[in-house]
Amino acid sequence: MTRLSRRSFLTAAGVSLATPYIARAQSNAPIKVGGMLPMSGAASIEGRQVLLGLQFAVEEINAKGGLLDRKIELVIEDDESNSTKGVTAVRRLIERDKVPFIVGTYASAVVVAAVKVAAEYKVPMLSGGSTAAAGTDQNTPGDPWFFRSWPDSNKQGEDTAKAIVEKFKKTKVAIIHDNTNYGVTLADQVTRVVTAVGGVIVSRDSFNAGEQDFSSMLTKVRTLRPEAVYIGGWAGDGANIVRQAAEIGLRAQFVGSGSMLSDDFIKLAGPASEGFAVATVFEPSTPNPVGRAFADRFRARFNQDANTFSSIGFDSTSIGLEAMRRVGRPDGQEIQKMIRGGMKDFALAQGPAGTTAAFNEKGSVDFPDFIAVIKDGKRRLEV
Amino acid sequence: MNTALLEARCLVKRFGGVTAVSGATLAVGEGQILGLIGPNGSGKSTMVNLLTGETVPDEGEIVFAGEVVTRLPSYRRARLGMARSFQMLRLFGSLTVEDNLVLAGHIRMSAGVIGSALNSQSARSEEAAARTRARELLSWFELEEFASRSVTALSIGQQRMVEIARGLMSEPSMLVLDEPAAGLSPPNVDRLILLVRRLRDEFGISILLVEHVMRVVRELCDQVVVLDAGRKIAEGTPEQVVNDPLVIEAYIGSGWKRRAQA
Amino acid sequence: MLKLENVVAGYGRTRILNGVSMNVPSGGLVALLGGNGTGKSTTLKSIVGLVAVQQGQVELNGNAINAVPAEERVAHGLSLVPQGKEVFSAMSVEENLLMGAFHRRRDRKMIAEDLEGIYGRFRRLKERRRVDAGLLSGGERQMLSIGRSLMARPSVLLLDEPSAALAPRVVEEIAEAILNLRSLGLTLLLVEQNVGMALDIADYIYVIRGGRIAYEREVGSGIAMEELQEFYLGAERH
Amino acid sequence: MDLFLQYLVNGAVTGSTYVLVAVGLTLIFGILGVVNFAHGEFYMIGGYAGIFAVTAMNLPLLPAIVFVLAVAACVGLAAEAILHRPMKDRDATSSIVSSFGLAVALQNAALIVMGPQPQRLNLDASKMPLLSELPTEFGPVFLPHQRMLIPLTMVALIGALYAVLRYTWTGRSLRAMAQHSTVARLCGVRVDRVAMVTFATGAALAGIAGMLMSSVFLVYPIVGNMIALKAFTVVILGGMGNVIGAAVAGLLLGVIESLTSAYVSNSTRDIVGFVIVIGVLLFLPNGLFGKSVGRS
Amino acid sequence: MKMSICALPVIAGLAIAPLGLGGYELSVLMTILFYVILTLGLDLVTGYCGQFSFATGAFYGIGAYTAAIMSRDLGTSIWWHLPAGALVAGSFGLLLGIPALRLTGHFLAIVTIAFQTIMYLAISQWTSFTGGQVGLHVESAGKLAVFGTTLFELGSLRSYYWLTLGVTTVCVLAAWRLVNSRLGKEWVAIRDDETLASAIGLNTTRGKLTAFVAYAALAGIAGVLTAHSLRGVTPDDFTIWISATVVAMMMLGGRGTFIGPIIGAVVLAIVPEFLGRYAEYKMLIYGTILVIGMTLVPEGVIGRLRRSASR
Repeated sequence: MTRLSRRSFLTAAGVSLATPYIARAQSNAPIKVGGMLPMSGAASIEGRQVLLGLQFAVEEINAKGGLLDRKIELVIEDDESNSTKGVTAVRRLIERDKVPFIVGTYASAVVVAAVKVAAEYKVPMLSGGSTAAAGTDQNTPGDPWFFRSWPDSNKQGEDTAKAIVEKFKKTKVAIIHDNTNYGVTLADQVTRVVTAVGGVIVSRDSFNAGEQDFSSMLTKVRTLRPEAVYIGGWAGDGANIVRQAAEIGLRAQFVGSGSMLSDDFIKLAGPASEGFAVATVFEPSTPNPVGRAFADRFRARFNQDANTFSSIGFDSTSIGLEAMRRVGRPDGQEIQKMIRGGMKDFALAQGPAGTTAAFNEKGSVDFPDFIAVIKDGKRRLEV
Repeated sequence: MNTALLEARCLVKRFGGVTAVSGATLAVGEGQILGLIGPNGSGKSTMVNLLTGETVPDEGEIVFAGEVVTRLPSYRRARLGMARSFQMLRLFGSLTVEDNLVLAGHIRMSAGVIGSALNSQSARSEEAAARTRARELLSWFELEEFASRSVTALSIGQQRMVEIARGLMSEPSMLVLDEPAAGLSPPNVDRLILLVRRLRDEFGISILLVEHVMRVVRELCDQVVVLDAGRKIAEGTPEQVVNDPLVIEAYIGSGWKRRAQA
Repeated sequence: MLKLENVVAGYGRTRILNGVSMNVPSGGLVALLGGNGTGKSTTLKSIVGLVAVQQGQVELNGNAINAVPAEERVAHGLSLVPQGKEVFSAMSVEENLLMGAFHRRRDRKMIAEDLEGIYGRFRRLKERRRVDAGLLSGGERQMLSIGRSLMARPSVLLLDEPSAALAPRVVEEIAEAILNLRSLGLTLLLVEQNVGMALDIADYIYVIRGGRIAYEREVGSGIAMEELQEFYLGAERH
Repeated sequence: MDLFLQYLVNGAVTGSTYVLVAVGLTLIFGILGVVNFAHGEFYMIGGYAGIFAVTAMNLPLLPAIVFVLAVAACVGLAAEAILHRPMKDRDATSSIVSSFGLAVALQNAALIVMGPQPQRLNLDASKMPLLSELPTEFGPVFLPHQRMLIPLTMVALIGALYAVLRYTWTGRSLRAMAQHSTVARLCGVRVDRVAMVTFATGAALAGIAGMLMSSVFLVYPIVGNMIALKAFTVVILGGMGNVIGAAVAGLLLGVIESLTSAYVSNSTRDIVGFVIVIGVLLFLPNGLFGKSVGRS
Repeated sequence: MKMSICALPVIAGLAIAPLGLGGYELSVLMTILFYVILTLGLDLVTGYCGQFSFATGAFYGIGAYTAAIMSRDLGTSIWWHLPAGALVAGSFGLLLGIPALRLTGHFLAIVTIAFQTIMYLAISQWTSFTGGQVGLHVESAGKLAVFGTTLFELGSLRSYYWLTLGVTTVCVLAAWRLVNSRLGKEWVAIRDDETLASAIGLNTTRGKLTAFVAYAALAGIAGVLTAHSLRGVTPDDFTIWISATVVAMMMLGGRGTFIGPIIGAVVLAIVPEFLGRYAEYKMLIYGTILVIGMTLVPEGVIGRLRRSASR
């Protein structure tokens, strides 16, 4: 349907520049909601996992008979982690598909570009995985158009730093982070909190995402004898570092960023991942009953465990749909107002028991991250 | 010979361990046609490259039009009035005959490239003047009908003529012709001889002629310099050098009399 | 043995040979003479297949070989000693010689024998067998180049200006070596600018000019100096 | 001082990969004059082929290596048919654009087939016969078996390549072609056959490097980008077409990067090579070791 | 002349397009226009002057970041950014042109790839200056006012589209002028035969440098336009994939022709919109186009048509 109309547009534009007439949606036609995620390129692995959460939320609603007496139809656009593409995709979703809200996207840089456009059209966006503080920091306080139903990277860094010092009782910390904004903000936050509670940062090194050989950097870190090593960056690089550190005999408590939650990390790092700790908002074994129920239903439907990415996609979509139900019509502006203040009673799958969609004025939900530790090749939550 | 327009003194050029030119000296006077000949590998090509500025000599000095040009790049020498043709035909294959000529006229234009890009009045009139001159030269060479054709559509002989016409575009005081008769049919060689002579007579240009076809050398050159193994072994009128035993030996080897007359 | 019939050849649109006809009889030593740029080297290149023959025919032992690729002509018995004493300069003398036998590389025993044969013929190459060919003197290189061609066990050997840019004493040595090759029963085609040397050793000469054979004569049949001088220096015939 | 030695050894390990990739690249350039921008993809394909051989086919190490060699050599032959054969009579720039296109196509094909997630080859070197008996500590220097495998393989393969080039007919014909293609043809060497051997060899070396490195590091679709750029750096430093130069320059670049990472800052290690290469191209176009071998 | 007659209805059609089209369609059209500028620029340096460059993405990014950083630090508007972007990118073009004076073919290609990589690493790592991976925010383009009368608000998509169309038209005209001027002819001369160009007195140093500067400046302008259109910049929009895409566009259309690369840009920029869920094959298709194109039609589609027409 969407592809067909797109094609007819281009033909029309090429031949006569006539405006293609689009029939107004009839009252019993499905309500379209937007999803924008990286479906190709390097981030598509995460994008596809988030997508499962989106699809699951929509499926469940439709199974209950839909919303406002209409079915929900999910329209997905691929942003390729590219801002130009992302902006075009947002315009397409809003103009052609008239979506009242968009769940997306994963790359924070694309979020920053896309939200500006969405806000102009008065259509709110709910994060599809973007955790960097930059996404919510650009919101006008009190009137956010980008919502993230979990804490930003600053909070994640802070929680991780607290865990290092208070839970693991390590005070000599080495930091290794990639040069992405995500890695840098996490490193900054860990540095700030660790020093604030009396710890020492013995070294801070950065690397380019995708770099392969860390041996010399780790050799140098080893001589500083840190008690804990914090790694901020993507899962592949983190696994590489943890494994290479084990090879050269660098023994310490390794702690990583939330992105290293994936099972791929355990697979890539191998036995070296034992004892590795990471801050997280969701695990299938979560003590949060809402989250646990979601994990069970998800498992029954897809025959695989839900993970952080699917829970994020699920929560963002559920919030959008519930806000639309409460508003009573697919109106972006009204939905934004509802999400902003009217959802404080809506329970989330993420976070500790009792976490609700209580967005702060910047558009973020605050709750303490869990700390998960890898034992016997499985993540275990330690609350 | 009156004053020399081009003078090369004691040029030496080595490539790795091989000395291609060792201590060669020559002078081309105003309005003179000087022939440069020598057997294969005698250093003629290197000599031409040194004189036109494609390579820089290891030793020696080159003076052209009263300036020391030993280390000047070739485009600077072209601006001082030196134009050349190439042994292997060289033309801009993707341009028309006329554009090939007009390009060579660029160095005589005063409007800068910016003016040209902005299409200023002076640039336009200069461009028009260059096109007129190009057409004139082409008609001089009886090639005007080909002006807007691609150079690749021309025969070898015609391309040779375009090359020489291109040389004249920049109003040079000196023309270096590197084997202009190579690949030409005998009637075309006759035409070439006539043309080069007229060039000198009508334009008053000095010519350095590197040539294998001895007929061309004998008919055109006032003076001939013979190179062998990078050295000058003889200099004089064509008649003199052709009968010089050193030259004969360089060309056809020693001991030939013994067997041939036996 | 080797026969050219009206061969027309050149590079792209530039024609160098305008119909060359020659005959090199079996066991003969024929010299092809001519000034610069007359088409001598192109003739050799069209024989070995480095230049495509546009018209006419190159025949070896009565068979047309126009369509045989250059790489395979050596196996047909044609070997060229190229101009400029070309050797594989970063390979040892012995490796250079072995490369000559590349087309019959399975023939190990014969190759070893032939190698000794070459060393016997050119003593200096034996002394320097492990030296990189790039370090040889001009004369030694020329010998190596000839030796490499002999390793191919050719029936027709083509030599492109073997005397160029060599000292007169070395030229004599090379001339001697070429004469000795006749004892192997080889058919030889020698391209030369050095008329003296050619007349000293060849039985028959061709003179090429403007891509055509302009003169041919048996050596010893009274070749006049003036005739030859004209081809080289353009002296008018009186 | 002890640390310095460790850094040198670390550098030599990465440098060994650069050598394996760069030697093939320089061979292809030296002999055929083709600048192969798709060389990094041979490395990538070698990595995936290794994972396939070990994980899906359950092959032991040596057969797995043979499998990777075969796959990479086939890819090399295909690349020759695309990048060299149709371009023989054109100027060098055609193969530049074409190989650039091939690199883009292969990377994206891998992205679609293998997915973007990094993968690792589970190859436990400490359980290998012979290798496992070697010590891992050499005075102050520590070198785990997994890493030791890389320089050892490099030395073995480059040694084998050297022996082949030196003592076999095929090897001699390759060198002859690089030094003087016309004379080589006159000796009966076939250009098309040499081209196939060259591409297959170059690809096989890069493929093996990819396989070994994906047991130490990771393999992902665009992994070849950086490794190809490093290999180009090495080829230019060593002199285009110079095999020995590439071997020395490869180790050198590995060590320079290691020392940069240790003593300057880790994030500049990738830039340092490029800066050197631009400098070398501007001031020493024949590479650090003078004359370039084999271009005639 | 013929060219401008053909171009007029196209430009007129594009100018009235916003009256009938929505934001998405305009976004697509704008993307096409950006690629037209980029491809045309590359054609100047590679197609006309014969110097290979795989660094288009870098110059594109330099232009975009010039706009973003000026907007952040100086609070200037797009009217300042356009010339500044051209100037800054042009200066970097001059810098990259210097190696081109000594290197040709593959060496130059490698240097441009190294340059592209270094620029990308620098942009994505110099977080304090460039904002790192998340990039920078760019203020909306402002308004165009004459004598205090606001003609249009550039913040609106439609006005911005007109601005983009106007700037693109100016760029195309400038490029057309350049290739038909003395300088353009000198570029072709350098491409055909550099030795000969020098022998007839052309300053090939100046020729190559100007080609690089013109190329980089055009890419810089495209960068400024993109930055304002996205109202932000991020490093990942200026990767080597952009360079690859632009090379493919130029090669497909026909390097060294004027209209060819424009057509190549239009076609390859529109194709992904049709690919729908097959969009992930986009780069695979571009790569394959480069390989097949170089093998079968090395002179590009328009180049081939022109050649067979001239026969």
